[in-house]
Amino acid sequence: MTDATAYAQADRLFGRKKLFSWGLPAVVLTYLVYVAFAFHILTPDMFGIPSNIPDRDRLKFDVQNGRTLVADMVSYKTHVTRDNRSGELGVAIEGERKGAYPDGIVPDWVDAQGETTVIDLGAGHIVTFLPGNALTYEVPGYGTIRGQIEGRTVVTNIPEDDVPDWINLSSTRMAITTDEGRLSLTRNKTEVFNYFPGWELFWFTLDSPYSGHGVFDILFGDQIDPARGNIEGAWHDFWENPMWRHVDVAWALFETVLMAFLGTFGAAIVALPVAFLAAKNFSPLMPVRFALRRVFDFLRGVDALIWTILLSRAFGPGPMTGALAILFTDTGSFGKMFSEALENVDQKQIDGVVSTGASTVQRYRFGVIPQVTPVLLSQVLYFLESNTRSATIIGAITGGGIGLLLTQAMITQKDWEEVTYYIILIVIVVMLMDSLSGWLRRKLIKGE
Amino acid sequence: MLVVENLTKRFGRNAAVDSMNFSVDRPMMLGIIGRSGAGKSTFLRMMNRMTDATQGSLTFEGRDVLTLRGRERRNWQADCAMIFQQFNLVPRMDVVSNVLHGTLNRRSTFATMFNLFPREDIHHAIDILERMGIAEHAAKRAEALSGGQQQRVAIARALMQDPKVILADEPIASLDPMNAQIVMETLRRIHEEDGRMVIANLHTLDTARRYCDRVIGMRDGRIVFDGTPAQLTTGVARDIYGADDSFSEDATSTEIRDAARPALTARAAATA
Amino acid sequence: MLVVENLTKRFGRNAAVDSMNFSVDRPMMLGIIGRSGAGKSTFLRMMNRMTDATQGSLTFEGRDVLTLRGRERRNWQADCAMIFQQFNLVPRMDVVSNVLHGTLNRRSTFATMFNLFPREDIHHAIDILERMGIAEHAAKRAEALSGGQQQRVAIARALMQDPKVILADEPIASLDPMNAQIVMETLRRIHEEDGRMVIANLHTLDTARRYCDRVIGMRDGRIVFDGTPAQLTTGVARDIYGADDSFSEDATSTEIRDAARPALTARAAATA
Amino acid sequence: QGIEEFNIGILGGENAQDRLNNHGCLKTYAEDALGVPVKLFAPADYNGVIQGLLGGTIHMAWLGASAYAATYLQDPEAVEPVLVKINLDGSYGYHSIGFARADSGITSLEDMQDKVFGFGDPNSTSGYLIPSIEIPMAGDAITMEPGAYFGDVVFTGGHEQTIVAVNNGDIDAGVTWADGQGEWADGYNSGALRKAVDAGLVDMNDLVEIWRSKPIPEGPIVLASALPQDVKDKMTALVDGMYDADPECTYNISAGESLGFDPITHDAYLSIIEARKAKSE
Amino acid sequence: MTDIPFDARAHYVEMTRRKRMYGGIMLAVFVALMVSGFMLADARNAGGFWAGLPNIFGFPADVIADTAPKVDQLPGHLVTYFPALTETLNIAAASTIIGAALGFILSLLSTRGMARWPRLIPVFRRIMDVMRAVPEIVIALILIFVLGGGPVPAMIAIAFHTSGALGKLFSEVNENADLKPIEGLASVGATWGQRMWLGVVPQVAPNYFSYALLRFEINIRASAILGFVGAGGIGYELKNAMSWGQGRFDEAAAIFILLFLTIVVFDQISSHVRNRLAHEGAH
Ligand SMILES: Nc1ncnc2c1ncn2[C@@H]1O[C@H](COP(=O)(O)OP(=O)(O)OP(=O)(O)O)[C@@H](O)[C@H]1O
Ligand SMILES: Nc1ncnc2c1ncn2[C@@H]1O[C@H](COP(=O)(O)OP(=O)(O)OP(=O)(O)O)[C@@H](O)[C@H]1O
Ligand SMILES: [Mg+2]
Ligand SMILES: [Mg+2]
Repeated sequence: MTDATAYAQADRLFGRKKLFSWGLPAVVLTYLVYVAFAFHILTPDMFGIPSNIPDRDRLKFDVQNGRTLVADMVSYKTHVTRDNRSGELGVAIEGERKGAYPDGIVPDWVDAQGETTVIDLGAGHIVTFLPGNALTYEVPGYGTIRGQIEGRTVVTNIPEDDVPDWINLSSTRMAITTDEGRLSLTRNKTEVFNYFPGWELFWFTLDSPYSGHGVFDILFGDQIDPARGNIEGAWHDFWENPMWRHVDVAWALFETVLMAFLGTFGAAIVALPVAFLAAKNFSPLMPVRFALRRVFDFLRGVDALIWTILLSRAFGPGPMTGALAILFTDTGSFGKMFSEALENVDQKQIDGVVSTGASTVQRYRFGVIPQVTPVLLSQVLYFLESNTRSATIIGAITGGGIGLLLTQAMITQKDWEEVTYYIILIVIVVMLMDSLSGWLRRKLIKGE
Repeated sequence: MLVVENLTKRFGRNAAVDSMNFSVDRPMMLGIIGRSGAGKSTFLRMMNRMTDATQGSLTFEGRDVLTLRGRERRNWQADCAMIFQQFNLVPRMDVVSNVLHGTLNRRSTFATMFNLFPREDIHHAIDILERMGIAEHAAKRAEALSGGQQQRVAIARALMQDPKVILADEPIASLDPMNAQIVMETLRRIHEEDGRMVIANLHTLDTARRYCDRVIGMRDGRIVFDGTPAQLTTGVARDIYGADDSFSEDATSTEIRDAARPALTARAAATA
Repeated sequence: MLVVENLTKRFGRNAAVDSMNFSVDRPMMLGIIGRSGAGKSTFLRMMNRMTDATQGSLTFEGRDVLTLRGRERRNWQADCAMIFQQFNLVPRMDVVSNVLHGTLNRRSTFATMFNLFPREDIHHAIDILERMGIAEHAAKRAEALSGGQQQRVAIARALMQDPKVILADEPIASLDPMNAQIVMETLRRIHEEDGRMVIANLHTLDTARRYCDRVIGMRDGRIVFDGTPAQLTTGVARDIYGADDSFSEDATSTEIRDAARPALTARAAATA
Repeated sequence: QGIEEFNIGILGGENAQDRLNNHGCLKTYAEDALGVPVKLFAPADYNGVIQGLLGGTIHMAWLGASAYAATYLQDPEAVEPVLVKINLDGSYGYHSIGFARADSGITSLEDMQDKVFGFGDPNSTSGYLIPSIEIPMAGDAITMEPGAYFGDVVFTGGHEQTIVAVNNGDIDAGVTWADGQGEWADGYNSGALRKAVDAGLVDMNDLVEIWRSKPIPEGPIVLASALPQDVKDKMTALVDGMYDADPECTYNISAGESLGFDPITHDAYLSIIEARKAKSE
Repeated sequence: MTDIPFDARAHYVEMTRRKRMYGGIMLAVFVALMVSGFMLADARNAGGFWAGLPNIFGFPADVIADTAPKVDQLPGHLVTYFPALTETLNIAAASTIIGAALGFILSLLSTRGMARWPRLIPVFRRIMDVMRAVPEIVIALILIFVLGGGPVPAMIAIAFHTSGALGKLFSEVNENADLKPIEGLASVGATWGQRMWLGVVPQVAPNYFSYALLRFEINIRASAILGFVGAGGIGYELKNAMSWGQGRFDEAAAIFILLFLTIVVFDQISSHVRNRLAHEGAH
């Protein structure tokens, strides 16, 4: 070969390579730019080209919402409410009935004396409920705000032309939001929210005798509730905690895992024999094989989502429906994967068994099963792990499991600490299933 | 005791084995040589009934092998053990189980389904492994053994069948010279000690010469040589392999000639 | 030009290289011999700065090699090319690209990611391949080449670096005798024609004797011999290898002595 | 013949856990009355309950009027309405309320031209059916075709999502339900707005009412027609008498203050059924 | 053989006995779990399994009954919902690309022999585990709260999960990659980026591509499902049509056909391409 031809050949080679190494990223980048425009992450007017994309379609980043969300995930609020018609005062955690302080008992930052109630929000913020549906709020660095209901309207001492942005004022309502808490005044009620960090009442609600006792107290201290042993009673009050419903959450979590387990293994059991009929080298009849392949495609193509809806008519809401939806889809996936694995079996081993005079069944048992088992098993275990995650979503549709609790809590958007709790539980369970399937894989496939 | 008449196998229009005729009157060690595609494997597979013949007949001790069906055919397969170039063991199963597969024909399908082999079979299997010199690997998975050891497991499986004939399809082609020697010697010993007939496809002349009582040479599906090892001259070999004058036996030799002067692997030195 | 002082490398409590001291005053071909685990590779890796030394110093042309950091260290690596026993090429890439990797240090990361090698580099790479006698394989994937060819690609990559020193870690250990000879001769030629220093770890005495100007023998991390090939007697060799009287050089010889009597690879015949 | 179990479906509006929680008392009463296990189900949306009723797997539910119509239209034999909730003022109706952000300047449907309008769940009466019929009657130009009068018309999925979406500015206006009594500033006495205010999700000062429907009949409690008559009778009597027997439980299952439940028949929903049928054409 | 007398028979018999026992116990436990799990799920479901079985075609029958008379409108519906399908596909494709890129970096950072900061390998592994464990729906719903509705939250959510999932698969591929080329590049003074790009990528690219394709297939479904719970695209349309029920089942059928065909088409294309890659990678 002459130098010149060798050079030319190498130049051509690198020309091609250069084209490829620029071309591929360029194609991908172009696509991503297209998507950015399609999703309105980028808009023409960012580049000075006028466009009529409405504001609502633009991507926005609402920091305030994000902050509220994060704050709500790790804190709780206690409501102090006065009914402006009856004058009754109530204190309740998260404003819920089951978080209400028993009559006559108030937290130490609330001082109720007759018709006057002094609420110390901390850092010098003090709210005082006065008789006659009036109140004052001392805001350090601003002054004392007064408010009162007169007839149908709210009257305050805030200058109308200079309302700070942390006060939201109308003739029927005054709302003040500070770092220490929130206050709202309407004709019907006066309400103060005081924020505290933590997940309150996670262990016991206020009506439980164990509320406020530490672990040490309960385990080794004196008997708290005369009717019950400490551990038994504390467990019962914790487990049946009406605010957090640990027992229901545990059941929901269990239902989710159950759906994944039944669906995955059920599908594997159904798919295995059928896969033999769909594998080129085992199927006696081509039409059968073709038909089965299409059935698998159908089962998989319909997707668990749609199966869930279709099956909920026949089986109603609950974990069985979810399990069946997973079973249907995965029968499709497994059917395809198993039959592919069967098509890739090593004929040598089968020949070896056949040559000894083994019957057909023995041939499958010793020639085929041992070599496909590890492949199938590892696929099944991999699906088990990912189905645990899918089961949360399926549960959210069919009405079962932790997925329903989670999505409902998210959609109503107020119980973010519960959302956090569920997310943590789901993540833990999925990670456990991941390790479990990894452990089983090593144990069963690599052999002890 | 073995009579092959007019045996033919066609794949489509191509005859892999073309009217083969020969007979054998006593258990012996029979070598079949021929280049790749000559039809050696096809013949063995027909004899073991893993492949159906297109025409002709094959009779063994009066049994018309090619017409056997179902149960009878499987019984014949049990009588006629097969050893493969690639060992064809079940790699993920332990060595003893692999050997026990030799009894599948005798045991009920149901019992074997659950890997329930009788204890005396297990002991017998281990005895055979001992005879093969690999009893200490009994509990290992087959895939954990070296090639030579695996081939000995395959022979053990064959012996477990207690067969009348052992068919060996290039049993040493994937082994190094040392292992090849061990395996061939084992086969010879089985033939001599147990009096079983052994038919081995071989791809090297010197092996055939050294271990066989009779050699059949095939080319393009036909028998082109049938005689004693002594009659197998280089000229005949050129005929069988269709080679020209540059053909030298050394190029395919795998024999270990002398401990002091180790094997000359011409190929290793020649490739650049 | 190269001064090694007190160089030590400890892995845990075990000293792989133990206060090595020597100096070299002119570019030469230096062989390092010693049995497995003697610390040969560790020394080369320290010199190339792929492994950090535990203590001691290594100075090359006044540059204190062991204290270089970041960019400077990579520059040194570019000056000090390395050739490996297993070639360490990128197997799925073509030969020219592999050779061009020798210029990585000179080019920006970004440019190399998009295969933007300057045309003169490409042509230079082809020239080097031609010098190595493998220009016709330029467009093939590295994995498609034989071992000897791959090692020549690795040398080409080293030359592409235009290094002051070439370190070769058992460059012929995975090659057959024929290729081994070609590779060693290539290294020698590079040393003689370009005047580059070559330091080669070798595991066979006769190779060291034949190609090197100076030989260092190591044992357990220490230098136990430092002299000319002529001083390397069988007695000295026994010292280095810690062998007893049964030691015979033939056992490790890879030399091709005579075309008519091809290489004796004792190992191939001895392994069972 | 008897029954082996009794399944109650509960519609959305609160998170699933609270829903199950609030109906715990009903479950206990029903188990006592029927002598069979009673199970509560809280599917994710209206359709989940409708499918359960159609398939016969859910035996009792408190539906919205439109959801009842949907059930009836798909299978007239599936369920029969038995009871309806009575408001504190003795009526059994509520309103669909259209609302927008106060700072958007929108005060009526006229201002909504080319803006985005949001419904809740397609099976909701106040969140879709009634507004989708009554709003076009409010002006000649107004239609519900996306892009015709309104810039776009979307489904948010439920009342809570609508409120949050309007408050966040994702949509310009939406509809939800309220009893229409009491103060706007409180989010009225009951309804989705009130719950959002109580939860601290929105400040009513930030929102304005832009439209209100005619009164919508409260949805019925339905029982599966296939149930044995005595089961139907027992359950009807149980819920009917709940207000006197256990006001606390009544509060829980009717999601707020009420005067309990009174009997009702299919005829009360004829107009809603007609409306829904018209929408389906 | 060893000098120590060694009874192969007893040893083997003992071993098989033990294996058989473990096997039996495993099987029994598995069967017990399946049966009791089935019964439990049956008991906790609204409708029983056996009672529901005959009704399994109830819903499809309704859909068909409703669609049959309006079959002529189907093509129109297909056109109407095509943009929604495009959005779903865009979400899936963009999130696969972004997720694969992130997963690639994470996998390099968490593979021994390649990691930039070897000490942080366990940290990156944990990060990937968590990313994999969080269901997409969670992230999507949270992001909807911050970013507003639309496709972006869904895309980010799926990309997040994808990078964890692909990161793990990629790092398994990396583990099987040959480290010698990387050493070779290190010896010429290449930077970390050059070592990874030139030394690792050529070895692993076909496997990466095959996994990414598989993931794309999965992400199409994920993106449809997210639409179902409020993130736009074809899932949103399907939910609305399905919920309304009778009267709009023809639309539901059209969407269903679109979704089904898409999934099947991409499934077939991807398994075809993956098969080819697997064969190419073999030699
Ligand atoms: N299943 C089959 N289908 C089609 N042709 C086949 C089949 N098996 C073998 N053949 C053909 O039959 C001929 C003989 O093959 P056979 O395997 O018997 O040769 P062989 O002598 O064993 O060669 P080798 O040394 O390569 O094993 C060959 O041309 C082969 O291609
Ligand atoms: N990364 C490492 N960690 C721990 N010990 C190591 C490491 N690398 C080398 N060693 C030890 O250092 C000693 C010297 O190793 P080195 O590889 O330098 O020997 P060598 O002379 O090159 O031997 P060989 O001929 O086997 O390549 C050996 O005992 C080896 O086990
Ligand atoms: Mg053959
Ligand atoms: Mg070394």
